[in-house]
Amino acid sequence: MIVPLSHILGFSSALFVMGLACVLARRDLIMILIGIEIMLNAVGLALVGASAFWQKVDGQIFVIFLMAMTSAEVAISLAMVVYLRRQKATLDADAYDGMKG
Amino acid sequence: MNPLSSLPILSLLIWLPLAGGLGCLFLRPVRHASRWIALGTTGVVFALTLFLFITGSSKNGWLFFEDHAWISRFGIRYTLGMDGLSLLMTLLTAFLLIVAVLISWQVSPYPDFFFSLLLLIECGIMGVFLSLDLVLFYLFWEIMLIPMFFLIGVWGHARRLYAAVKFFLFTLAGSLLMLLALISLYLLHGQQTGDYSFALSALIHTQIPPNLAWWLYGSFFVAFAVKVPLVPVHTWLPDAHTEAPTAGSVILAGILLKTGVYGLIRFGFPLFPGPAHASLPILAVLALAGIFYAAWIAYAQNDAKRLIAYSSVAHLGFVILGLAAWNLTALEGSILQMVNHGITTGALFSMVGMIDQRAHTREIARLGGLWTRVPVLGAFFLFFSLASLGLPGLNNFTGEILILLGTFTTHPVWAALALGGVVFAAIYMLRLVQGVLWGPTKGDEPWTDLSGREALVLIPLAILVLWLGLHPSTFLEPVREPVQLLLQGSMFPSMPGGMP
Amino acid sequence: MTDKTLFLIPLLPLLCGALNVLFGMRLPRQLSQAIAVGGVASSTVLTLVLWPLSAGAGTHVTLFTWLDSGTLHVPVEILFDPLSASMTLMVTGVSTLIHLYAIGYMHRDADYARFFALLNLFVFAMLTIVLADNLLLLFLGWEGVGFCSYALIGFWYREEKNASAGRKAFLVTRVGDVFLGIALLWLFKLFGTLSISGINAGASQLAPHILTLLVVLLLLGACGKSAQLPLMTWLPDAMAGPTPVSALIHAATMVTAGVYLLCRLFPLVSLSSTGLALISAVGAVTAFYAATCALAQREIKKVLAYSTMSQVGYMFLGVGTGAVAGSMFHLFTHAFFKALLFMGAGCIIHLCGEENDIFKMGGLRKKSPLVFWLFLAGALCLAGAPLSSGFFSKDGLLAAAYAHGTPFYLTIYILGAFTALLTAIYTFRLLYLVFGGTSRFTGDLHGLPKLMTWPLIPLALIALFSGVLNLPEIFGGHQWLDHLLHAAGSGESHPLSHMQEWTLAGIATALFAIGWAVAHWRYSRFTPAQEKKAVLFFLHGWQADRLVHATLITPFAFLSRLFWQGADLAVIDGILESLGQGCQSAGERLRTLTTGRVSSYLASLAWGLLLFMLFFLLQVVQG
Amino acid sequence: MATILFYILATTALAATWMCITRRNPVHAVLYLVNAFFALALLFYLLGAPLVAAWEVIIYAGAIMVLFLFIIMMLELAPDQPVKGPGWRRWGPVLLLSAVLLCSTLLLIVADPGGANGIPRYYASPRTFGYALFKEYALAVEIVSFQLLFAAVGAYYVGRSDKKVTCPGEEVP
Repeated sequence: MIVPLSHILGFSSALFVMGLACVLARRDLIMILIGIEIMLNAVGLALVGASAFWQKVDGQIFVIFLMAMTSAEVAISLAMVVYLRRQKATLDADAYDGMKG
Repeated sequence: MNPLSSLPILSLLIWLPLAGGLGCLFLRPVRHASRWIALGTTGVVFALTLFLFITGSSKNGWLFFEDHAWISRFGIRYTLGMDGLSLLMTLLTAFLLIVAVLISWQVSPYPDFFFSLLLLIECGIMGVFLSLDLVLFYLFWEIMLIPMFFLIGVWGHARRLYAAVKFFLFTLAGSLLMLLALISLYLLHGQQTGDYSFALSALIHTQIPPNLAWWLYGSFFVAFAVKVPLVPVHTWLPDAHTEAPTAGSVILAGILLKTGVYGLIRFGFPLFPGPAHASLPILAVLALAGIFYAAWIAYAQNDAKRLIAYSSVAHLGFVILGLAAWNLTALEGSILQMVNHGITTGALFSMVGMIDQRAHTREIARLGGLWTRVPVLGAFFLFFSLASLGLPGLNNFTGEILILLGTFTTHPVWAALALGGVVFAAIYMLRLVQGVLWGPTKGDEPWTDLSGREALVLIPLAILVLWLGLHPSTFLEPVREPVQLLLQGSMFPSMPGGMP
Repeated sequence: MTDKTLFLIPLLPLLCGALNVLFGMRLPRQLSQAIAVGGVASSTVLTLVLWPLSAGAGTHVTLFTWLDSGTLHVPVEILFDPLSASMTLMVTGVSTLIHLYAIGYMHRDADYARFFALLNLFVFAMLTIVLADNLLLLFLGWEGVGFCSYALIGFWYREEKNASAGRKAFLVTRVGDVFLGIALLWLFKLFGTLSISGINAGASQLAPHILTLLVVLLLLGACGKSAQLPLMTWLPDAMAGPTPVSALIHAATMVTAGVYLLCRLFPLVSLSSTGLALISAVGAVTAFYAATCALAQREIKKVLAYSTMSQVGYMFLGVGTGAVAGSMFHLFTHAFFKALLFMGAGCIIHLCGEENDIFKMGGLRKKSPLVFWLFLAGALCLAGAPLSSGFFSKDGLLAAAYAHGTPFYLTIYILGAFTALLTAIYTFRLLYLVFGGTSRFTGDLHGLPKLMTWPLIPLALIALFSGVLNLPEIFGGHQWLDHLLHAAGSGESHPLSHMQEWTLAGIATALFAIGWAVAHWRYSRFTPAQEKKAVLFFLHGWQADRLVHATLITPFAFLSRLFWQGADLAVIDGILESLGQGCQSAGERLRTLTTGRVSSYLASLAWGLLLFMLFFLLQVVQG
Repeated sequence: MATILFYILATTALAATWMCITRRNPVHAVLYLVNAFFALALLFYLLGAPLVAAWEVIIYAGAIMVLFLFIIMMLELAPDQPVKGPGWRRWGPVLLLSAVLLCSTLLLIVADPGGANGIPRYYASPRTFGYALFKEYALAVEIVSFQLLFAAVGAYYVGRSDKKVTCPGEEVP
């Protein structure tokens, strides 16, 4: 036994909020993606902590799935970044408002 | 014993048109295959119903009955049943569908889609007239709607999209209310008895709190009232009828409007006897309003089709009045009048279509003097117009007089007022006749008089007009027992095969 | 020969009419005409052959059940009793002559098949009215004649005016039909049957106020068909039709259907004294009204139309006094002489090359003496010249009114007598203007086909001498018709002394003489008079048309537009469309929420997350 | 010892993440993030998840972040001279929101009494892990593998250079 669960969760939520702040504040598509990665990792940390807390392996397995999904997401989103960069010369997220109602 | 009793004949009536419709689509490459398939299918269906009518019209109870489990998890069953009323309605449907196919013989573009849609409509209408399970009924009720939407929207006249959307929204709004009501009825019945079922025979025994009964009945009523249509939810009708292709108008006026009345008789009244009876005076007021209001508006119309469309509202007012009078004679009159109206208005719409084909206009002011150019067509037009305005000896009179006689015995004032509507009918119909047939001939290019195919459509209709006018008993006897049962408040005679 | 043969009487014309409808245009003209005349003539013969069946209470035959529902049971049944038999004979007989005349009249019209088909159908419908023992069947005939009249008035449909006249006739009579229909519904409710014999038999059990209301309804129905006030405006316009039509429908048969209806239901009608008084009042006022109008008319057929209205008024007057046989007597004589007059008028119009205006005629006596004598025979009957049939029949009705002795009926008598004077005046005015003096006609006289004159000769004889049918005793007659129709019912009889009868006859003769004298003084020499306001007033039928137009038609058309454009399109569709617009504009406004920018979506996502968090926090704080 | 290590690593990860999200140059940000991921991997190991720790290094730090770097470099996203980052107008509300979120989350965590308990020592051997993954979650594995396949196809489809599209800043061969 090393630390209380609340410390792990607190640390994880701090990470998550930082990722969220990054996503919200930055307009660069790359930075938004990086923010998302941070958030996902924060969640992974919480899952591993919970796994240890409950003495069960399932939380860790969830992290594996999380990683797999992340890699899929990153693959697609980076391809999108390349594609978007070709469409317009900028990666400013606000420049892409083609879905404006 | 009926040799057909081993066949699932009711299912056949419903699914045969669907099969024909698919056939039309699959045989697209074959030139003109679709119209022959459509004619063949409707012909077979008509022959079937005619056979049933001849063999079964004198029997009592359910002439045919089918019941299978369908979605047992929700208590939904595939229950079909045919009594005298359904029999008469299916006969009318099958007959008018042949008319619809024949008058759209040279339809373009996409004849295969057109005919398959027509057959799909027949499938839906047959289903509506035969289902005894509320979900099944609702399903067919919506099936009717969609092909009609496309018929109007694709093959219609100038403002077809507006009319199609209007038609669709009106009917859908009503039927969604009905869906809500039937689901809550289902839940209520399930809570009371533990038997979750959509079967009509089960649901009529539900004990509904009076307040809720009014709401549920109201929802059903709105759905049916839109279809009938009653004033003031009738405004989809003139647009839809006017913009629809001829076959569409014939089916709309001839059959679809009757599904509303049929729904009231088959579902509305038996399910909610309390509010239904309490609402009879309201029904009568709406009916009278329809008779006068629509007739009044019909007089102002310039488009022949629109005039006939408004006349439909007025005629259906008579039907509803007979319902509101709630006695044997009036109800029989109502049912007879449904058939009558189907035939007369169907014929009139067909004839306006024929005139439109020749004159390329339906505007009364631009027509005129047709008797000189096409006397045979003119004679038919005059004949059906007279039938429509209720000349004794022709069909509409028998229905109207039964309704009026029945109504007068219980509600003299309603009947007397409605009789005044007869003058209105004469006013607008004679205006139409004068505008189309009499007066100087406009334009001088020669027209061909009635073709063989057109005569084939009109002659049976004319014979029916006379038959219904002179010997309506043929068509009244099958409905006597259902009407009596309805009046007694018991809906179901003994059912072969038993009910779930 | 069974009793069912009776059905052939109406069905033969129907069959022949149907033949002409279906194949008329493909048949040679002669065959088509032969079918038409044959149908009617064979009916006449059949009526004569079957006459014995009408003896006593008559023969009642049922063919099949028309309508059957609940307590309602409507068989197709006819009653061949003296009343209907005599009427049938008159209808078929006059129709046969008119059909023959029509062959001559229509000899140049290409649309003969339609004409004869409709004429035959009309005879069928009229015979249905006459023979029906069931009110619904009677109603079938009633509407049937209405339709045939409509189609025949507008026979020359290429002119909008003719078609409109037909439409007007149909609609105005249909207003009356509505009242008849209400009476019919009510009778069914009261008696549970629509059989005329049944209703007549049970009528005495009804409460007086119901009876009176029923009689009023029946009267209004009869007024529509018989062009009595207030539903009379259609008859003058109906003259737009071919002359045989005017002779058959608008003089001899259809317009008298109302009288016949009241006579048929007389056992019921007679039970309400208020109703009877109303009937005679309507009759007398119409008679007077129409006579004044006839005085000012310029078109020959319109003079005759108004005189028909006036004479039918006499018949109503007679029914109201309870003199059924008298009314029927006048109905018959009138049918004969008015048909004669109309056909004569047809000859005159034909002679003058379709000229209708009597101011442009004159001097025809020398040019066509045969027509003159024929027309004169009819005119004498109409004017009530002593010893002519019209004299006896009209006098009988006035005597019946006089015999009642009450002030009300005396007023009726005086009005009737004054109308008789007017009748003599306008009849001789017509005679003088058409036949007297010198010809004001410009153009050549046309020849007459033989068929247009010789059917008139027997008719003229019948018209002049049909008085013997019901010759009063003071003239040595036996009142044959009175005895024949005794079974049809009659009101309380008020026998007059012979002295009184002679006095009344004398008054009638004097009125005839005065009328002739006035007409002679005014019209024996034609002077084109300037159109005075009063003359115009009478010419336009007391401006009744204008009144109807202003009070009914204009508001109707206005409301029609209002309901359509105002209520239907503007209000109902407007509400629904604004509902749709509301949805659309709400969507427009909501649309701005989707900025299309990722950052704003993410921000809203974060705010949503915050909300969730706060919600959980709240739960923690509370729990 | 492990406890102290945890706090040290946590602080490192937080600091690295902070540096990462405030960098203007994406290359720097990615490098800082790699740093944070290493710290996280160690944390995973401490919490008894050696396999996850290994994959954190291999997949995240090794593969994904390198991919980021490649893309950044390929698109020449790293600015030559320092560019202006988002100003306070943008950071302000974000910081406020983040603070509130963080505070409320922490409050929630503190409010739960179960969280105060320490975590018992735990070690998931690769064998246990493998059994659980391929037995209990076999279906999920299949689904995820499909997803990866779709992602690969999708990435190929999106990323392929369409000759019709004129690409600013890129030469079309």
